[in-house]
Amino acid sequence: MTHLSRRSVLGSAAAVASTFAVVKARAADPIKFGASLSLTGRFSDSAKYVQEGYLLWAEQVNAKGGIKGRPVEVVIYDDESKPDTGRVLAERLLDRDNVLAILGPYSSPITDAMATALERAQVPMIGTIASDSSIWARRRLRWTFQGFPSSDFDHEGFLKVIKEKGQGSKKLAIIFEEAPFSIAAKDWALPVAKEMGLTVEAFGYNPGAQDFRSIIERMIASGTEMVSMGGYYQPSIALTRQMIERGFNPVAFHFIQAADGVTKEALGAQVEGVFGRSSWEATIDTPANKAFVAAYQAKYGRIPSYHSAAAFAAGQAFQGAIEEKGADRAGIREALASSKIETVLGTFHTNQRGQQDGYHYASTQWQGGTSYVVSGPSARAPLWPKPKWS
Amino acid sequence: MTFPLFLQLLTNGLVVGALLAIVALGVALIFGVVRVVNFAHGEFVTLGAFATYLVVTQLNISPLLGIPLAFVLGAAVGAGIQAAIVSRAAGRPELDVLMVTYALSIIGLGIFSSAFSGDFRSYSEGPSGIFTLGSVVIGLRSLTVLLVCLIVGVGTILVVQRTRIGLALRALAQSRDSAAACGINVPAAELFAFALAVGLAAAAGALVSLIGTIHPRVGHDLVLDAFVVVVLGGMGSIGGAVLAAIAIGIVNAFTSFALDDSWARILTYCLLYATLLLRPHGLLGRHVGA
Amino acid sequence: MSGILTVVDAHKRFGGIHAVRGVSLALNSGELLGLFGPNGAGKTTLFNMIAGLYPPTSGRIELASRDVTREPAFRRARAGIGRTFQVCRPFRGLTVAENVLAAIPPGSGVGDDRARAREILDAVGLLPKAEDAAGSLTLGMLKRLEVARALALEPKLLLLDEPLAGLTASETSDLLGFIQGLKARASIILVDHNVRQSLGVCDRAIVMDAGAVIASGSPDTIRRDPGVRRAYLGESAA
Amino acid sequence: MKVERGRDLAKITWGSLAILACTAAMAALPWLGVTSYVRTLVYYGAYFLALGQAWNLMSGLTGYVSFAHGALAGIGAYAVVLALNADLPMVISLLIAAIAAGLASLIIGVTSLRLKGTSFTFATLFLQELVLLLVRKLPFAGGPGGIVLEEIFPLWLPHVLMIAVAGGATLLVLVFRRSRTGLRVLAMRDDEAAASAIGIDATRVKIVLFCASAAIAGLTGAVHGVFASSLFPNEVFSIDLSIIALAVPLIGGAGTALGPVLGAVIYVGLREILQVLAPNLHLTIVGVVLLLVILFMRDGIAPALGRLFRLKDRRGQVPAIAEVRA
Repeated sequence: MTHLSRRSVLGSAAAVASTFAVVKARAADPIKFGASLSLTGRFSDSAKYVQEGYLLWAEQVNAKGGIKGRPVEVVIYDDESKPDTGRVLAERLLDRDNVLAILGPYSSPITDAMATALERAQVPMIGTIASDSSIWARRRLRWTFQGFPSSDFDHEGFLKVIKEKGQGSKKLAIIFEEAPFSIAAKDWALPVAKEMGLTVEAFGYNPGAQDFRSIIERMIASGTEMVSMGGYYQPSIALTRQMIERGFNPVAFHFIQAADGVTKEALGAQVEGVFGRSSWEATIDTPANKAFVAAYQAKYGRIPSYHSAAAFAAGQAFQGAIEEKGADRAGIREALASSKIETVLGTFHTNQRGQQDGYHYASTQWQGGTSYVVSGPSARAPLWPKPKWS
Repeated sequence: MTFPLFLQLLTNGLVVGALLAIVALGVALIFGVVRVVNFAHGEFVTLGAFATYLVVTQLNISPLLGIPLAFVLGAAVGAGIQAAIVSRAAGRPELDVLMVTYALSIIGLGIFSSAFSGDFRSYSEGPSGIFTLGSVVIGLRSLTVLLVCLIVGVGTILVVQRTRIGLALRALAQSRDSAAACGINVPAAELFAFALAVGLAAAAGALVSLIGTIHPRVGHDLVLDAFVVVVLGGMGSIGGAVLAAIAIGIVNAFTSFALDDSWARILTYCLLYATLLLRPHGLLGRHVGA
Repeated sequence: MSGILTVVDAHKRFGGIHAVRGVSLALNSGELLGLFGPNGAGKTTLFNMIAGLYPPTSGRIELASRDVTREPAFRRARAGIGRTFQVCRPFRGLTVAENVLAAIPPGSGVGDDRARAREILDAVGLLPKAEDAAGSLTLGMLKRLEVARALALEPKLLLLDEPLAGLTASETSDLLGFIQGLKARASIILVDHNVRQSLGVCDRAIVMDAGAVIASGSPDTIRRDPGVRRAYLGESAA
Repeated sequence: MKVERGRDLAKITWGSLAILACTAAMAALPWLGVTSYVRTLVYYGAYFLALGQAWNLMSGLTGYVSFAHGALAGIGAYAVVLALNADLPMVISLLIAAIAAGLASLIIGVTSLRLKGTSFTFATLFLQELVLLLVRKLPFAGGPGGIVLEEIFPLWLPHVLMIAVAGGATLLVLVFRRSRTGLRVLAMRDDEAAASAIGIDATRVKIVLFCASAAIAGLTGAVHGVFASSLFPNEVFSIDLSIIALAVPLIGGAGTALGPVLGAVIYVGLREILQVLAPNLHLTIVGVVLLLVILFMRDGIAPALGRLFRLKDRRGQVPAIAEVRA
């Protein structure tokens, strides 16, 4: 359990590095990118991984001579996980730091808040960790693009596994948080599941909920066989623990955050057989991805999380756009809106609303203490049914 | 609804209610005796949760031992804060005292956020397994929480109702001037009440860490419910707060089952406003003069 | 002369209001001192300074030759100053017995303390009400309860703040008799805004007006004092 | 007495003129060629000031602490976006927002203002949570996904509006606290029983004040809704805004007209500086500043400065009633 000390040491190291990158601004007319990240507050932990990804990307680009011969610089501020601060920082990055484009913040509400300012100023942004595609559904954003697999497809991988492996299990429960991304994912999954011939029930819960016991009783009462939880990490863990405590053993259990390494710490041996979904895996066998993982490990001494990979990919997408259309905002926008750009997450491509449709989630499952990809070619066979809680 | 289901929901609600009761008991104690709405109470819950997390993961100590450790730590920190900060605002207008604990809450939240980041933590050490009684299933962790809450809660109520110190606290809650005139050491009694209440909060934090996840806002979220319960129980009434906590825990288990937890909360708040309007001294309270 | 209480040149200012202007007094053991004056004369302020609710702005207060000027109220109570309040402040939510018990210094054991509380309640005639909630008592009983609470401290000095206010005629004479009986247990200062009512039971009296002492001496001296008459005539004219 | 009134009148007049001049200057910023970063800072300063003054009008003057001003502003924001999306004109929409927040405040006011300050504080604390839960359940309010303003207005519009609201609220507090009713309210804060004795219907005064204060909060939230143009319930109804609403006047000087102005400047400045120097400690430091001000300056920085520079005025004043009671 070195989790804590390791994390905090690295956190401060990253903070130093970001200051350094600002100070080190080279004379040779750098291309400046700005980012507002939630280094404190609710999202601080994951935001630090994003920061690491941005910094690594800038370092790598500069080591190879920059983009079209110009070095890259990333200016990062802390938005304290607050959208209002994000708005001020957007202006600060544009005005004081003269950045060319914005690398996205951590959470969806802050992405949305900054997007409003950027629509006015006509500055491109990639929503790095913005899996929540409702930001683009609720209004037309011309300058902000989704740089992460869309949350609409959160349950997709699990449904595919059921289709292949279901073996007659019919009763599915989808649990969703009363938050836009989770509702959208549920709304996407319900008709698909019905078409598969499943009986589906959906249970909503209040954001911040700790107590899922009543939902569990309802699932037991209605004879639920399979559970797919579409909420955040913390409620997912709470739900899992309460299912274990109640002795409720579904045939298959999926929660969208399950592939995170910390899940194993939280659940111990009980994690066996739990399905998850993954936007990115360190094991993906492409030269670009291998190079990224190796570089990250060399710099930070551990396997990168998907946050860092997505951050790195956002940098790559900008790089591709600039290489294609030049270092001006309108050009970048055009490239992000129409081109296909290869990144460590896959092929960056957006639909007409700016939503990501190039990246996809893979389905994962914990087997023998490791989270493996269990969908697609060359994947491991899923474990079905899930072993009972021990 | 079948009878086994009824019993199961009742048990589930009891676990949630018992934990809430321990937190609310502290809030009510501080409000009754020290006349302070302790907005920082949640941060002390968080303190207990993180302290337990640290001793469990760093020192490999059982989380069960973490509960008394958290209590002692909380009592010490509470005594320090009461002596050094809160007592300074004694006798000042309500707004000032309120803001002192509120500022403490912000400071605590800030410290936890920067020291531990927003991470959700948890540990798998400690009791695990299931206990079955007839048709009712309860996890050993939840059972632990229930038992500890019972012991701690009854213990605290006995101290307050049956001992001379408890008598001093109850007297102080009724009239400050009279208590002083009776030779009751008012600052010391307030210190004791504050330390005891914060100790309870930290112990509750240790219990939260056992059945939930640990993060900087864990206590903050819980204490809002505790405030609801304290109002429903008649502000400052310890017994009222405990009863209201258990009642709310159970009622929420059933309303969450029948509707969902959002509606359960909405109904709770509606009940709260109705109580303020119709029975400002609590659901069970009589009018108790100043 | 065995002095129980000595107050030397006590002043109290609340911001711009000079509520007590240089009052000195001395009280001997076993003495019953009356403290009279119209409303706003500074009696209660003086009282509160002696009891320790707040310190004097300047001056000195000694209890049995010990300087208690800066000591908090609870410590003075333990040192032997028992008091009642002008407006009764019982612990309403507690039982009558618990009210008294709260003031008994924690001693040999809970059982003994309870027995002692019942003894005191018996002395003030409240024993039948021992297990009732204090909030349910009548005003006359509440006054007795406050006295009982003060007696529980085994005080050297009893401060009775307008104990007669609001009582019926028969309750008044009962209580006055009772107070006279208390002289055996402690020295007493009795505050009343009505001179005539209780002057008779006093050994000595002081009359205050506008924060200062305007007369002091035996009850007879007070009765004859022209200043006192004027102050009271003024009061009744107003 | 006459002289007193005269001096008061002069103070009010000069104060009002100063406020109007500042308001005009700040409102003109979009056309003076300052960077949009500075404009944004000024906007947020005005936003926090307007909220702070709304809070000040109720809590600063009566001593009844409200935690609902963030939620009231949120109600205003929702109302204005819904109204504008229904093609109502801007002025009407803003008015609807103010009225909506005022009505919401009545729920709290009627249930808890008869009671002691603590009940009121609790009632306001829970409003936040209740409104958030309800908004997430109401389809016309967009549910958990929130709502978006269909038309994006040019930035100068919310800028000018917000500064006007902030200036107007400051002016209102300045004039009101020196009015007859205002003085009575201040007397009530110090001793409610005494104030009732001189014939103030304390409950009614408090309800009316709270309603007015809520309307200003609603208006402030509405203007910010136009500025932000995209509302998420979890963000709009978060406790953070309520904290700002009370921190700004408390740091500067609650119950005074100019204290919150200083408070807003300090708050925005502190936030910007800490952003660079100690981003991790921002929340902690705001808490510490708040704590120190309450413990050692009692009524905020502005009055403390005032005492420092005008010691003479202080002497011979009638004491605060709280002191007499102590």
